[in-house]
Amino acid sequence: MNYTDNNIETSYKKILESYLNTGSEHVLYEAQQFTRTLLEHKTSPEELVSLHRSIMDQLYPELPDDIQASFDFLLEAMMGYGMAYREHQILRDRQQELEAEIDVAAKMQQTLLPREDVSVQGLDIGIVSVPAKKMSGDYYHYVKDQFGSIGLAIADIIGKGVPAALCMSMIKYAMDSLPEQQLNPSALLENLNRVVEQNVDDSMFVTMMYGYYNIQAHEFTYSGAGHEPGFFYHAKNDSFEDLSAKGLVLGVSKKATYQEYVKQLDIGDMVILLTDGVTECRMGEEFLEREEIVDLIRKSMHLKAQELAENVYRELSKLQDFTLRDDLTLIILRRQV
Amino acid sequence: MNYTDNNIETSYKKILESYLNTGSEHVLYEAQQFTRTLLEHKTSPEELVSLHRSIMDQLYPELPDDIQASFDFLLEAMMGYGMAYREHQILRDRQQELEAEIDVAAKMQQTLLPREDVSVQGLDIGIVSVPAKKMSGDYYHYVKDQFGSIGLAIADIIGKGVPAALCMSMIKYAMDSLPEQQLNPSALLENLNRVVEQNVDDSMFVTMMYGYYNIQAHEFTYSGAGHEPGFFYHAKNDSFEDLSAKGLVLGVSKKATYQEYVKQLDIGDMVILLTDGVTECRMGEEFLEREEIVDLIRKSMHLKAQELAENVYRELSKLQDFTLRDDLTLIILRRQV
Amino acid sequence: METQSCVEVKNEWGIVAARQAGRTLSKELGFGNVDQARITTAISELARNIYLYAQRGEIKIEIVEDKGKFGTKKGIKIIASDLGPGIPDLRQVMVDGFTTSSGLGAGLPGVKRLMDDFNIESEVDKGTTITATKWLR
Amino acid sequence: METQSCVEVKNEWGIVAARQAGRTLSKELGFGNVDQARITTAISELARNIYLYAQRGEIKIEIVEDKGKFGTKKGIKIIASDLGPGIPDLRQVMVDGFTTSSGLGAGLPGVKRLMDDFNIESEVDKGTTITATKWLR
Ligand SMILES: [Mn+2]
Ligand SMILES: [Mn+2]
Ligand SMILES: [Mn+2]
Ligand SMILES: [Mn+2]
Repeated sequence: MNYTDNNIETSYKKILESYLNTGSEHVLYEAQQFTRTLLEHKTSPEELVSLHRSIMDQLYPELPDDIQASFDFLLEAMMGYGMAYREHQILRDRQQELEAEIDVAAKMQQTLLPREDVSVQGLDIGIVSVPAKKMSGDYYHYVKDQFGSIGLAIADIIGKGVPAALCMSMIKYAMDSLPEQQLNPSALLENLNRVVEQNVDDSMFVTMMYGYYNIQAHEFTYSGAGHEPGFFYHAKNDSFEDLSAKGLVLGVSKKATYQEYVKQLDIGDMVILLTDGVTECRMGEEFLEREEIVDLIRKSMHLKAQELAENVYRELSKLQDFTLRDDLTLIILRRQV
Repeated sequence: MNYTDNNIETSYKKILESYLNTGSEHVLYEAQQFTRTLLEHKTSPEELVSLHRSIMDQLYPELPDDIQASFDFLLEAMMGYGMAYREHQILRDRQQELEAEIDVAAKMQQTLLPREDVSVQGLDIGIVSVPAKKMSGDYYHYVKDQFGSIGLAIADIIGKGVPAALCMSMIKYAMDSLPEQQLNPSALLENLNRVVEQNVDDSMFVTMMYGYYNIQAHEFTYSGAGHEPGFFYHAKNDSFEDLSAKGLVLGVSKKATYQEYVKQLDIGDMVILLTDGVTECRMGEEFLEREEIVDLIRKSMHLKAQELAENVYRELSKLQDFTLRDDLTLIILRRQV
Repeated sequence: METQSCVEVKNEWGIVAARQAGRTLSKELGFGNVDQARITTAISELARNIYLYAQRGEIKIEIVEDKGKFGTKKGIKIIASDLGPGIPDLRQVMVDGFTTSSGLGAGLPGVKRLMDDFNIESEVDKGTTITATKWLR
Repeated sequence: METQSCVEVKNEWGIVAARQAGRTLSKELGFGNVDQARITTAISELARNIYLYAQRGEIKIEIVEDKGKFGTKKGIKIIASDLGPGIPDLRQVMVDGFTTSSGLGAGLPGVKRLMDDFNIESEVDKGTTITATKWLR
């Protein structure tokens, strides 16, 4: 079924006539397929009305004047839809362009995240980070030091999409240019706080948790700047507790200071860092409870950290009808030996 | 004229009936106003057809079966437009959201440009920089040194919109973190070239011209990295010449080096730097010639540099039907005394 | 009145049969002509997806009741299922926009908009089941 | 046949009179019913803009000819002018999109799309003149 401009009229006449004769569902199906063609030809809805009117004129030369006039009237009333339809086409072109642009920008943004998989002796690590839209306002970063231990950052820019992405790129360049104390959580946050305070719009804030995992002592030292608490899993008594840290959000006050906390990990213990996109997962009107997140974690806890993280993400995504309301980042560290 | 859901049918009946009685233009005007209301109520075009059919049923209880069936058919054919119409609403909401986001990002981007107006003793300076879309891939920057002389950068990121803006923010942080040789054009470009080469996607390039205006010697020293040539105006013989500099685009080769050029300015002489958004201004199928730019400059040359720059921009914008194809930046330096 | 029907879809005739079943049932239940056309279009799109992407499958259409606080509401429920290749990335197909650009502008988000409730389950290499309901107002 | 008409717009009657003049002229010139409706809608929008933003102004409608390589083409030209406040940022009003979101979806970009040629001149505090032409095919 392929229509050209010339035979659109003929085809419409044939289909309409056949419908008037048979009233069959098959013809109505054909009519909808025909509309696909009209849409491909960018035919406006008022043109469809006009087409209908002229075919009715041909089929019923005796059509009463009033009926004809009623079609004229319908055509006039349809004009507004025609304008909306043409606006739609323009909007779609522009949107396609915008989306293509944001695709490129999102790809650039991906290069700001760590490139290689983390592999640290004796640690099982899993990371999932998914933007709600194409560009993310969540950020994570890790760096291994000369002893094989790692420093780990997780951050959430308040705001989403393009502005958050611009802000995230600033955080990344700022972290890169910080001197060597990168692995000291409280000093790092204090430094970063000054940078954000100076450079970022007052309406924009960043929450962050930064931790250092000492591979010899199996100690996790961390500080937080208003960031969503994570979880700590005790393998011995099979229990979860919140992993929280007091501290002001980055960018609010020049002189904020940050406290350090320490957790000792036994074999099988886990540190779970996350952004509020995980905990504020919403289903309809209700938020998920933190306990429900724990349940999701328990369900896949027998798996490797990466699979565990991915399973939790998949479940959360499904619960939300595949539409994330917020960027979501989940990092799992498990002591293996 | 205000319609509620309940009286839409009554109103349509009244208007249609009045049209069938009088055939007057005034009623058709009313019909279009009525459509506005339907659109505000998000009434779909197939609903309009259904409304029309049911009113015709009421007005003509004796309507032949075939005519009625023809309306059913039209309704079915209109379904595709209904779906496009609903898609349009969703698209518009999403676009509105995207545009709002980009507005915020564009505001953030503006903070990357110099905040104060330049004011340099003995120099008349004018700057216009307008993005083609909301976010710009053009960049300019100036800094005054301890002698009151200024360093001046103009750059064009190949690419537009969001990705170019992300790249531009990197250029800005990179320039900020360069050490003190900021005022030496060739060294500055060589440094910047390394940063771009390392950090930016291979598909992205940056052209730049960097110049240093020595306020004592009235010498303009500059280097260029594949950037669109500017103009130099000799007041003495009232002539324009190209201001060009050989040099590889930033980000292509690690080892690019840049040559320095020097221009001596007499009173009334001008240095004009620009991006290709100025010279590649397109009218329909034709590009503007560089001589035509010169003509535009001549037309407003009697004015202060800022007004001169603004006038040239206004003319170019009008020539292009107020739709810029590319970001446009124009910087004018004129020696006053 | 039949309260249920099941149509096998493996060619365009199956699509038409499913449409017919949906139109008849929705008319009987008392839906207006616009809603009839919407339900039929939704069925048409789902059946067409089966035909195009899974080659064969079935469309079940049934009348359903929901006893709520404010009385019982009736509706029509479409269940489209196939054992085809499944959809690897549900999130992507459910994103509104120009996946549907040319053509009827339908696709799954379009179907979702035509109906009141919509649910999709899909597993790669196992198949897809889509359930969509429209309530009588 | 009249080849020109000029209507003063200062109330809704003026809008209707301008529409009527445009419809008559475009019908006489041989435009089809869809194009007649488009020309009329464009006139309606321009007249409405005058009425809403400049209080008063005029709409001139004339038949024009263009002698090109491939023979002479005829068209209808609308000139809408007012001495109102003018438009400070032409670039902004000509941007497509949701300036036109609710309502008829017209605005100036909508008018531009209804016609073949479109030109706008505006000066703040001096007024606005919009010229738009549609050619007979
Ligand atoms: Mn965020
Ligand atoms: Mn968040
Ligand atoms: Mn550019
Ligand atoms: Mn450019």
